[in-house]
Amino acid sequence: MTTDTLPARKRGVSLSALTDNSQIVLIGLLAVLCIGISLAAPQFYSPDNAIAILRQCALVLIVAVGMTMLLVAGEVDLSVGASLAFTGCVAMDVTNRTHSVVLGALAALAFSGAVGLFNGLVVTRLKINSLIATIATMMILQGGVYLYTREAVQNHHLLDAFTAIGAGYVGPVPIPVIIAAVIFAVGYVTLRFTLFGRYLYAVGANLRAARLSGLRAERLKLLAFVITGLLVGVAGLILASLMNAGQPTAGRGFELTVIAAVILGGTSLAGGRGTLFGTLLGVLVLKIVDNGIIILRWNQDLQMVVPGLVIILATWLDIVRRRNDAR
Amino acid sequence: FAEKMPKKVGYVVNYATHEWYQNVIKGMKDRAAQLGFEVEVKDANLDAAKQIAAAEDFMSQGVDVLIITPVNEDAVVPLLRRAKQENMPIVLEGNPVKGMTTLVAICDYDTGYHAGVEAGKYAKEHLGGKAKVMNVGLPLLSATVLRSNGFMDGIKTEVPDAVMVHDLDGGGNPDRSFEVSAAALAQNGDVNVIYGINDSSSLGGLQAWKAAGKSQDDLLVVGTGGEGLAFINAIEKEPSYKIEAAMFPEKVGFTAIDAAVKLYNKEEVPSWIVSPTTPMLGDGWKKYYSVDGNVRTINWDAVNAVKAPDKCMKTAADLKK
Amino acid sequence: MPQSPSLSASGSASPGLARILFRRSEIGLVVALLAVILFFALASDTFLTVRNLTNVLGQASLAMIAGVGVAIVFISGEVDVSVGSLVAAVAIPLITVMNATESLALGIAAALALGLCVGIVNGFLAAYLGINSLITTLGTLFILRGGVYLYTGQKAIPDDVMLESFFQLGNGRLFEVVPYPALIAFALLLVFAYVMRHRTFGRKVYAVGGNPEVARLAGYDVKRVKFTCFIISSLLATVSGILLASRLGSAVHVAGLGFEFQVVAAVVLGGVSLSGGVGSLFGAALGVLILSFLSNGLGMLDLATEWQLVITGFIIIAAVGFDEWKRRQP
Amino acid sequence: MHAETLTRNEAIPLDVPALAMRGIGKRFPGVVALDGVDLTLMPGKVHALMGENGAGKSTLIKILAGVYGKDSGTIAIGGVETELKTPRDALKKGIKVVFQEIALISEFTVAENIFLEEYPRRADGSIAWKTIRAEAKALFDRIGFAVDPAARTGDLPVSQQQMVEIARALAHEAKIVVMDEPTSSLTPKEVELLFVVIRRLTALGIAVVYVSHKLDEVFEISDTVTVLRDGRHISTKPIGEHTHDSLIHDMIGRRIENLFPRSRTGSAGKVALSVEGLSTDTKLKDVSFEARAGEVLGFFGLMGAGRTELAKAIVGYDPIRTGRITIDGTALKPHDTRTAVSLGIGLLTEDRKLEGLMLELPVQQNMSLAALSSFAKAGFVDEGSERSAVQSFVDRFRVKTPSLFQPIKNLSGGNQQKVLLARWLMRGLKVIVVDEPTRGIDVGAKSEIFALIDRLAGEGLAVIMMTSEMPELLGLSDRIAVMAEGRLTATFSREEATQERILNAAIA
Ligand SMILES: Nc1ncnc2c1ncn2[C@@H]1O[C@H](COP(=O)(O)OP(=O)(O)OP(=O)(O)O)[C@@H](O)[C@H]1O
Ligand SMILES: Nc1ncnc2c1ncn2[C@@H]1O[C@H](COP(=O)(O)OP(=O)(O)OP(=O)(O)O)[C@@H](O)[C@H]1O
Ligand SMILES: [Mg+2]
Ligand SMILES: [Mg+2]
Repeated sequence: MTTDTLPARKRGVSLSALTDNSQIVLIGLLAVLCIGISLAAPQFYSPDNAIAILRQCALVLIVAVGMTMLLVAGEVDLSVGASLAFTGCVAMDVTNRTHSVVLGALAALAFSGAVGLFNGLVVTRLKINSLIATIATMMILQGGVYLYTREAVQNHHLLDAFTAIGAGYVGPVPIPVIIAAVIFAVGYVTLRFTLFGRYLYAVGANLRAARLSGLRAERLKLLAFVITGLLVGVAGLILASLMNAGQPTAGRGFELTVIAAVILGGTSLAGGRGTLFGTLLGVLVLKIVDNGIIILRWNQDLQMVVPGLVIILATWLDIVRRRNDAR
Repeated sequence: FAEKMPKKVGYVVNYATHEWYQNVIKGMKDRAAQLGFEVEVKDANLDAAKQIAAAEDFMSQGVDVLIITPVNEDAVVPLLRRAKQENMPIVLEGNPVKGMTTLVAICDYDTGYHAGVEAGKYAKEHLGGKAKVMNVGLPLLSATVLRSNGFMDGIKTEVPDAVMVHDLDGGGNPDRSFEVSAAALAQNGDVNVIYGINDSSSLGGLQAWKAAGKSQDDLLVVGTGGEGLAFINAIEKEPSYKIEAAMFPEKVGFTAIDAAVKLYNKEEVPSWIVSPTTPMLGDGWKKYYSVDGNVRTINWDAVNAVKAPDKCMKTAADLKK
Repeated sequence: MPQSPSLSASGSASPGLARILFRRSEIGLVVALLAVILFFALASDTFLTVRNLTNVLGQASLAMIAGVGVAIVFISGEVDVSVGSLVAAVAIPLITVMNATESLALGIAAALALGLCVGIVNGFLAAYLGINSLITTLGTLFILRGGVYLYTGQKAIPDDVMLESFFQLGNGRLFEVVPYPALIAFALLLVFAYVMRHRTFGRKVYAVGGNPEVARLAGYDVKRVKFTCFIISSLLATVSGILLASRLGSAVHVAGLGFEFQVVAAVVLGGVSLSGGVGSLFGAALGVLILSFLSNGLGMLDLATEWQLVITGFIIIAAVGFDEWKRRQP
Repeated sequence: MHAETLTRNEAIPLDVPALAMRGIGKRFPGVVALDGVDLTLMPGKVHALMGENGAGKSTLIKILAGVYGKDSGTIAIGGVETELKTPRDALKKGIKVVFQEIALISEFTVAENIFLEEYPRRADGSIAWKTIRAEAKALFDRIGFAVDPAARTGDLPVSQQQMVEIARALAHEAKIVVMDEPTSSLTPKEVELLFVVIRRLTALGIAVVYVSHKLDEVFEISDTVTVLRDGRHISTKPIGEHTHDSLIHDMIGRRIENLFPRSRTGSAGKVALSVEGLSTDTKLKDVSFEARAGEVLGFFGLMGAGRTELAKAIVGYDPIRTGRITIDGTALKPHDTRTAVSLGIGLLTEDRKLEGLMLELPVQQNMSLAALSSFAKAGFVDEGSERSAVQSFVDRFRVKTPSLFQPIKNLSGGNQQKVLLARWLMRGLKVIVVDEPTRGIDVGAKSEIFALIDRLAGEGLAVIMMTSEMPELLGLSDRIAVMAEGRLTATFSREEATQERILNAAIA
């Protein structure tokens, strides 16, 4: 009896030391998923599949970086899915007209940045709750994209550089993954180490206190919306390149995937709390679940059910962990 | 003998922002203009409840005939009942519904089937007689399931040991199709035929193939619908994109209007009017369409010459068994 | 100054219907609704007919019934977005049981049982386990929709017995004029508006949403109040689902896609705050009506869908923006 | 039934302790909040609970109210041992608490808040709104409290909200009434009202616990005093056995020589802040004054006189209609806190929770907020120097916190206030506006804050202090400005100022 309790207590200590890391639940979940899936389907670890997963993650992660900043600042953007589709059409259209990838990319960024600016202005100037404001923007963009083009904007320019953005490789690594990695790194440093990042947390945690301390709270939020917009532009460009067309029907449900990943990563909806590392883990978990279901040849309808369960489960485990930490 | 013309026909479309239905509407409006009346369109935007509401609104506005493309076939049964109570003639487009009087439809199964037969021939000739199919499908709708089933049955007539390696749900949209195809190809890339239930699906599958760095040399891509410019672009530029199952949406609209006029005049109308489809191989699309810049024009003579079967080989009713 | 949802300042008048209806914060909504109606009455000659107006009431009733429940959850300081999938899910037991037993009552009971279960799960996860309710209900939104697809194999389940009573429920009209769904919606609205104002439970919901800590200190079982709100919301969404199933004559796997957005937008438009404790059910109902008349009217104008989407988007921004602006005025 | 709540309950025996808490222990992560504390209440007596910020008073009260569970110890009510697991348990046992943080639903009317715990109902079970209004009115009349029961609670100034809270504790039958710093934002007149009410309660045999940092009040109202320090029980004595000094000594373990130190000798310097003809759309009317470097300018006014509004307007937080604000000769852009802060003016707000604290964030983030840019090089924050600066302020101000990473919501009110003051001092200002700087702060910390204000002024800062505490106003200010109904009615020099003249000007 007594010999049993001693190591048990020790284990308890080492476990609680581990749980100090706030992302422990997700890391654990990720490990369980990877091991579980690869046991059942060895192809999971094939380079092809790894690349496919990473490329999918890239698209979500790029936008999730901005969304994390927004949520930290206490706002949210539901229009990213609709904006993604629209931006892709703009990118392709402008590239077709100008035969310049640079101009196409700039047009995409300008467009999506403008959408971000619009959202930001509506939220900060008209003081509309961002959830409802960006639902409205989503409707406007969904309607707008069909006014702009009814059909997919085809690639008429045939510029290799354009195709490379989404489908190219540097060595064995797909270019979108590199872009996402760079954006993630920059975003991580920004949120964690810069004045701007620290201010975003302050604005999300207590808007009035931030304003009284001389922070331009509205400007900061606006900037977070614009950054999110610009990142949607990057993602839209990649998507257009991958699809080899600007697709007005793309991006349906994309906003929910992004937000789900960010929340799964431990970012609070109430503002003031969250990390990009968590977001990265959240994206990985969701996309690996998605991929695993196909690899395992399960019924694809589970691609809705399982993420739903995972999000609830992970959030609950996080609550349990924090409660234990507090003891 | 001169037919009476209705004053106004209302069309409740499933999803007006889709190019397929855009062309259906175009066919309707063109035909109605020829005959000298008006077609008004309300969009259900994939919402079954909104569809009922739109039809209700039309009935209270007093249109003479209703044309409906159901969001879901079972979901318009009560609507047909109410229309019958109010003596409102209804033409359905798409799929048969319990209690309907007249349907204008393509045969989804047959469309897939004939494309499958052509794909089988191509496989015998160019792919060493092997057919390993990745179906970028959409299980949500019975019509698209029929196309996939038809395609597999058709291809097997030529290549009896053809197999479906992947049966995917691409959601009918390009980015989702891309995503699931990429995962499926990573799991098992031993595929030489990609079939898409619409052009977005086949193109999504093809893009995933290209993104995986695979050569298109021993690949055949088959698309369905042929409603926009996307497939023309693909056939021109992608070496593997060889077959497109054309469904002539304009013709569907044209036929639906004719049926509406007949119903309005209380003429005898067959309960199932089939609108023709046909596989187009390689450059074959040029026979039916001409393209000038971004404008596509239908060649009515050629399309009207395509013979439609009297009856579909299989219908949604066969799926339920 | 925003008017409180509780006792208004006018001293002695009895808290009758008129006073409830004419609370100041709702006047703006009433005006907006009248403006929408007036505009379309002038713009379209088929808009202002009894038939069309009653049509819209019937169409709005689904969102209104679910909206009452969602508004109650919002007022309690939580969120429920699972209603979109729930309206599709409850049709399955409803239709299946009716097909098996030929009894409408048993079908409805089965649907309500499923709704109750979902409410219990949402409430348990959100209120008792403390999982953020947006996450919880987003999760159940996905799970239910996926479950419906899995169960039905992505096919609708048709109503084989075709009971007249079931058909009448969603499609019939009282005296050939007022659609039954509208009557049901109005009755439920009145009942819950009464509960929210004149029963302790309703006041507890406002208190819990207004300040959960204070509510706890006042001896309320905060978790149970929230739990109950989720159940109410799910049951009301179930009623919407039953009426929808009657209008669709089947259990349709794609029914209610995006319904949650529609309801949330309407409820927020109606002045129910996402942060809890603020808003009224009449406001929420007015929000639903405004959006319904807007959608109907734009349809009458023969506008393309894309324009309808764009215009609705701008109108939501304008309306909520105006409301916020008004609220900020001293 | 509710009308009779203020009559003596014969069932309460006067010789059995109304409450006996024994050996109560409670820990929070990293903090032992209570360590074996005893508290015995006798019916009909007022028992004061004293101690520094963070001593554990509120924690003890929250255990009594069923808000927190205790880790150890026993609680007996009327001689019967009980467990108080939830607030509901405590309410049922007749324990009514006026919490330190205002606990009202701001969207509800005053009357509804009064009856939040139990609504009077009609026979059919629906809420008797008429009864609620009538009884609230009757209750207010009885305790001499003039507020409209139909007003929205959130619209009331803090002081009135506090009165509503107090009234609420009386609306239902109680055996024990606990008041945690009830007077922290009351005016002297309201405090008098409150004392009348307390005396009436004790006459009915109700036991009262009274927590306050204001020694004078404690000496006036209480029968017995229990002192806590660092979560431990220090002493329980009849009030008659205490002097000011002995009580302070029990509380902080040392003596305070001079509560209002005055090290400044030289006269005030040049004008640091000048306000000319300031009016707002809401309350302020044509306010003009100057504040000089090195002086403390006190502002006095009755509740609602407009001091808080003035403070918020001059730091650019609220919009103004007309007027000119200059700092060191540079005109301030109105309604722009950023230029205000960069010109060197900052505000320590009255409402810590709503406008000061970032509750979920750690002490460090909270303290460095305003000064953060000074730790930044090329946009990057140098966390090393940030941490050492924060640590030095924590040491200097004796902020009681287990670490710099502790979420600030877990600190006691006084310690939170010190962190917020440090937020501005770290930034370095020319003018600091402090609105009720000592609200809810213990004598020890108060004397530290006074010394600090004195030192800051000595270092050439202009300090503008809005306060309702006459002693600290008179003790600290070099000049005193008095406001009434949004106007500046008088300005006195230190020599001219007397309590009477100030009050007269405030009523004018
Ligand atoms: N919820 C909590 N979590 C962690 N620590 C807490 C919590 N509540 C209180 N504490 C800590 O417990 C100690 C006692 O706090 P308490 O609020 O009881 O002090 P107090 O005597 O009421 O002080 P004050 O006079 O400032 O109100 C403090 O050190 C405080 O930081
Ligand atoms: N009628 C009112 N409606 C809403 N808020 C009010 C009202 N009157 C006062 N307040 C708020 O109450 C607080 C105090 O008001 P004000 O600035 O007028 O008085 P003060 O002189 O600072 O008095 P004190 O701070 O002692 O209450 C401020 O935050 C103010 O905004
Ligand atoms: Mg305290
Ligand atoms: Mg004040």
